[in-house]
Amino acid sequence: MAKLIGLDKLANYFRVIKHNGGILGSIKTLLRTDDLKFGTLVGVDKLGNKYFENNLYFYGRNRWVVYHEKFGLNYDGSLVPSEWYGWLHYKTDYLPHEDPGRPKHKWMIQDWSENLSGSDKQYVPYGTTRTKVEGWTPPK
Amino acid sequence: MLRGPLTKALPCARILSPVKTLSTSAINNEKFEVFIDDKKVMVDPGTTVLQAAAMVGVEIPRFCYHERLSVAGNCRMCLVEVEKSAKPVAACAMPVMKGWRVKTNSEMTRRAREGVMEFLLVNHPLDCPICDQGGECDLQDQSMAFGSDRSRFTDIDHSGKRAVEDKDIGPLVKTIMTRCIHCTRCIRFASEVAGVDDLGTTGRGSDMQVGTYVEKLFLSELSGNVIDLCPVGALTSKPYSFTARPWETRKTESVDVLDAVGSNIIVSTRTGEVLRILPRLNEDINEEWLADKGRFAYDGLKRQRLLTPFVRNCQGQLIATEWEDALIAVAQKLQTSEIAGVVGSLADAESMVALKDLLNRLGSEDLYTEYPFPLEGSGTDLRSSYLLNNKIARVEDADLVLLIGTNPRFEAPLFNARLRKGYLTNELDVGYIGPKVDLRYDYEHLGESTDLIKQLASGSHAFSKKLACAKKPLIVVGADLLSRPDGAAILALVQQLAAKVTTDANVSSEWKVLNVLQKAASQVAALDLGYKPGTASIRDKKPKVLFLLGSDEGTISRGDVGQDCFIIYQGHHGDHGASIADAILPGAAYTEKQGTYVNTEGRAQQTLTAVSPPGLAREDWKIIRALSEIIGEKLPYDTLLEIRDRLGQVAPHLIRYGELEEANYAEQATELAKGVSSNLSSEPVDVKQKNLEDYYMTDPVSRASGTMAKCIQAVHKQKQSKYYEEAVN
Amino acid sequence: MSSMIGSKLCRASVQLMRCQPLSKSACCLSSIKSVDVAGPLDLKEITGKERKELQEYITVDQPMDISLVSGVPEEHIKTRLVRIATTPKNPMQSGTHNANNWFIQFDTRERWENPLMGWSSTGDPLSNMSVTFSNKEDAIQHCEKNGWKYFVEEPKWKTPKVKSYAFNFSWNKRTRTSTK
Amino acid sequence: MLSNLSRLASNVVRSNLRTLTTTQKLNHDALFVHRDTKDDNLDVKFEFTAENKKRAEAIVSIYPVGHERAALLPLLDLAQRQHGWLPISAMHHVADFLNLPKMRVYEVATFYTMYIRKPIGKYHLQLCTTTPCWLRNSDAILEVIKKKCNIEVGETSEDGLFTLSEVECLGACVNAPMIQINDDYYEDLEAKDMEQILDDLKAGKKPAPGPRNGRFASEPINGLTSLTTQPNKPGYKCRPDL
Amino acid sequence: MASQVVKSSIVGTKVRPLLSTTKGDARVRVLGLYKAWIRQATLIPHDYDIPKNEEQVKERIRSEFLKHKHVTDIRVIDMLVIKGQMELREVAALFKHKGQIMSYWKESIEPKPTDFISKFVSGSS
Repeated sequence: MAKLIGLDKLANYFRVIKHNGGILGSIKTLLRTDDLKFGTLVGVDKLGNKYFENNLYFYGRNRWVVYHEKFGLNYDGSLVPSEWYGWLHYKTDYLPHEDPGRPKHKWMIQDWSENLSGSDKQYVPYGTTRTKVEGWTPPK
Repeated sequence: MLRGPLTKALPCARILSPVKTLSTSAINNEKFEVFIDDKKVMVDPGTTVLQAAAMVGVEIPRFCYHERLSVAGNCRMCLVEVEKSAKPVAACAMPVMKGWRVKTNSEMTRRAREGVMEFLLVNHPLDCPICDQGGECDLQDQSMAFGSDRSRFTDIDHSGKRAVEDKDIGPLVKTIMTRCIHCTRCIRFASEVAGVDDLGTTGRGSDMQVGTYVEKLFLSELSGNVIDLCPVGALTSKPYSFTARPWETRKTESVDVLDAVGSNIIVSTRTGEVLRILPRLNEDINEEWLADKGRFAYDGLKRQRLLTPFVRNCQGQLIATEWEDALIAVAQKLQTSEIAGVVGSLADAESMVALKDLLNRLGSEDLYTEYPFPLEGSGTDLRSSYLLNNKIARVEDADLVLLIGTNPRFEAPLFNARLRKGYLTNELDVGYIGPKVDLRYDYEHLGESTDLIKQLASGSHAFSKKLACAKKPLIVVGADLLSRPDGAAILALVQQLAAKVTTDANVSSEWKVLNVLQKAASQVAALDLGYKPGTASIRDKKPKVLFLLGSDEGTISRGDVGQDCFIIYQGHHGDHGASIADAILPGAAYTEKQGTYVNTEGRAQQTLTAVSPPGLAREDWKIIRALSEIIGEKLPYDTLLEIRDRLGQVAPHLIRYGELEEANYAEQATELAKGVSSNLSSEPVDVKQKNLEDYYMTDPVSRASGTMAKCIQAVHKQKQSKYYEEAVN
Repeated sequence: MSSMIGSKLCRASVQLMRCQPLSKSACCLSSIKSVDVAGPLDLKEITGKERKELQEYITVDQPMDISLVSGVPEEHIKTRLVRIATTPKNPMQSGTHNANNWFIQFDTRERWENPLMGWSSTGDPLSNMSVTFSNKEDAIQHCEKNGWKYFVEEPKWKTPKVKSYAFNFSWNKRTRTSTK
Repeated sequence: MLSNLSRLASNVVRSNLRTLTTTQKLNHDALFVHRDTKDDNLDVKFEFTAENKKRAEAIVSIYPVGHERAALLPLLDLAQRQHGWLPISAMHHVADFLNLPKMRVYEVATFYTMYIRKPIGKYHLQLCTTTPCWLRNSDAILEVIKKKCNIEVGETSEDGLFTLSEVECLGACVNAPMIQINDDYYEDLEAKDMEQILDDLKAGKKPAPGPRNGRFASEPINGLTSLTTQPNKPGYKCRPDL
Repeated sequence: MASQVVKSSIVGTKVRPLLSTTKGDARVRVLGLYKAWIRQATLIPHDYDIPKNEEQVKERIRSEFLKHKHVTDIRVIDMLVIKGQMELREVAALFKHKGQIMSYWKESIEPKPTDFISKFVSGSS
């Protein structure tokens, strides 16, 4: 009945607001992520990012990450550590702690590293050409 | 004991009896007809089958035969059928006879070629994919054209293919002797053209090999030519090894400017880089040869280059800048008429005329060349006193040459090759005044004293008689000798001597006895344009601004002009000039611009742009043109054609490319020279380049070249060797 | 231009002439079919006399200049300098098959190098054009027709001197002191 | 037995293995580039003795003025005779003597096999093993030399007296088998003759050259087999009126 | 050096005509083509949705024609007419893209330096 007259939408609306910490919190989330959702917190990674799941949303939107507040607006996809990557991208349905396929040995695990694109440390493809003309440098 | 008449051995008799040896051709000089593939051709007596075929455009394959070397006739590739002859004849060695019918495409000819080809390939490795000659290999081409389509060579179990160990014959020529087909072109070149009898064949039969027998480098100023001569990949270029295939490169026809001969060259480039330099056929200048400096110094074009403008800042440090800043900085300093310009040895005529126009507009007439030349007498007003008047090509017709104060072997190697050619084929005798040097042919050493010229001019020397009885005598004076303080006196004496010889020997008016051998490629053009020779007057004038256009010989130093003089250097290499400059404008080297150069015989030629100037470097005349606009004295030419029109206004012969502008006022020059008052000094006649190691580095390009440095090392190494020997002379 | 090409062009252009501007119809593709055929030169309208005229010659009394219709950008007509010369013999080889053809070559424009791969680039569409001619006059005519400035370099060839195997063994000449 | 087995086994293996097709290494008896060795380097001084110098000058004077280089072959031979073989310094000396480029001398010296460019024994035993000599059992002679001097072909005996070379036909086939020792031909040899010659040479004697079976030259050994009668007088079988 | 403007030496030759045998003939063709273009000009801004109005298009067509007003060679005129006709047909049939039409105005093309100094500084010859 409630479904029929769309009350569940209204209920979800309030759940969303509640989930995001009230009206102010919702505005803040909307500012950061352009999206308002509610769901179950399934885990937090070592960087403090929170992972949510809500199968109410259709496949592809039902798992998401909310980056830690310390990143502010300066977040990007590389902030998801490798152990969470698989779950977030539907490679696996196991959460990292229950996933038997996670690499066990130390040498298999590469630590998270920051994406340096856009910074001065970013990867630049190097030229394979040799300098053909050697310039003269004035003597000091 | 003496079977032959003694007179035959005497040099004088040799000169007088050329009629006897040429008698066969002298008797009947009439042309007769022969038929090449049924095509009629009229030939002179003595023409070989191969040459006759070439006249009707039939090319007979050959390996050992080379137009400019003696006939060897040992490769047998040129076998052709002659009608009514039982066996095929070697076309390169056989003179045609009247009425012969030569068949260059008959069954017998084709079978002969195929057979020769098969034998050559029996001992030739199949390493074309790793061979530097690949793509321009005579053996490759001719085996495609004339060889069999399959091999019968199966003998890998018994004797196998011949293998010969490689030789180390120097830093320029790489040897892979297994590929050698024993055409002996290199041996003949070394012995006939270079005059270095170091190469030969040792052993015989299938063990024969070409080499030096003992451990010895093949060092000659012309050694690079054996690379061209080699029809296979046995002798290849070491600096060029494994860099490119000939079909990948872009070839630009240009002119060599590292000496004053102006050899014609082909610059091979790829991806904006000069990969190698080859000679280009020009019968009037370099035939098919090229001296090693012109051929191998190209790696100097890639080192020590000026890539950006530099301006000295207030800390006295040269700082790389952009063109706008550099031009403005230079233009600010150029607002004065106390400017002097000095052009170096590699400057092109365009930039020289632009510099002259600019400085003239600014009110200065102080334009100098680096190399001095006496200004007394006619000075540089009459071209005949600073040109090699008699043309390079006609040197081989001379029968007596007197060299004064020059070492043509290193100052102009290809001129020396001409002298040697005359010496070999035309019984040319050479007299020499100067320090004893090795010219690679026998000469009569008259001594080192300048007095000798006086004695010759007065006719009191023994050599005067020879000069008087010569039919085509030449006197060649080195430009270095004339740059001495008493150069005017020497020039006057030499002019007198030449006039005397001309009258004594009754030389025809076309034959110019007096010749001056220049060393720098820019000198003749600079003097033609009205530059004053020598930098001595700059030291007296102490200009406020000194504009060096590529002058790197160190004839002028910072101490000569004082600390407050602003020195502008425009050129392409960081050499002496750049090191004393306050502002540096990067120009283009000779492979990077279309420029006009006049060689020592007065022939204007142009270089073509092979690659773009590196970095921010610009063509030289454009820099001066841009500078003039910033100063506010805009020069009226924007394009190459416009500046060449200007060149044509100043000196019309400078834009008649390839043509020789003769200088015909030698008599007047001699008259004017009589007024020369200065005296001869007692200093002996000297030349600067005496030994091979002095040859390699003479200009900013070759000084920057690593290959040239290796050559000098090799010469030193050779001198350590037990098998090193001084000249045969 | 040969008559064949001429008549073909004539025919082609006649058809083109029929194409008239479209009327108000927005659907262009369909309207092509319904082009108004009335043009300045309809094939049907060519009388026998006109046809004959087209087969004959006209006299052009000004210099032939095809630079406007050749498709070469104006920049590459007015600023280029053409060198007319003969191909030099390759000094590395004795064959002369490729030598002695007349060719035209344009002045070298700036080339640069791709900093990543080292490929060389050029902004000059004419740098790779190689056209050979059987003689100098053809080359000059070609340049004049196209409006290019040019200069001619004459080859430096001479007939070879008489040489003989016997020189190697001559009795009293220096040619004997050779390797043979 | 065991060795037979192993031979059999190796044959089986060999016939079932595909041979690697490698180009065989060719070893020539002479090297056509110069390598400094203990005996052959520039420090070895060579100069014609006074006597040989006179000879050399006489040889040179045979040739026309201006064509002295034609004396190159005899002079190299003279140098070889003086030194026993031809070191590089001897070549240089000859080159200087004739005022020739050194390379031209190297070319000649390496071309002819009779110019020996490495040390050699006092007596150069050049045994002909070409077909006629071989048919007349030159192998036996070879064996004798090998055994007696304890050398193989191409080697020099320990006392430095003998160097053995196998040579091709020396043009004395009618007196086969034969050997050339330095300049002399010893012909019609049998094994014992060879032993005799070697013994004599070792003892410092010089055995008489020529045929060893009593022949003077190449005449039939048992007297003439043809031309046994007197030649006919002039006019034989001619018309009487001539 | 051929520093003067190149003048062809091929003058007064007898050639085959392309379309026109007389100058008047050629003139009629050019005017016909011009008219056809001008008629098409009313449609071009609408067809191709370009930020130009009819007047601008007409102005452009006019200047394209005037660019070649010095041409007197009948055959060249004929060829230009043929090319113009082909162009017109392509425009009318919407074979072209908006960008190709806009390239007539060359608004996005950076002009190459023309004076000596700027050519010198930019390094283009």
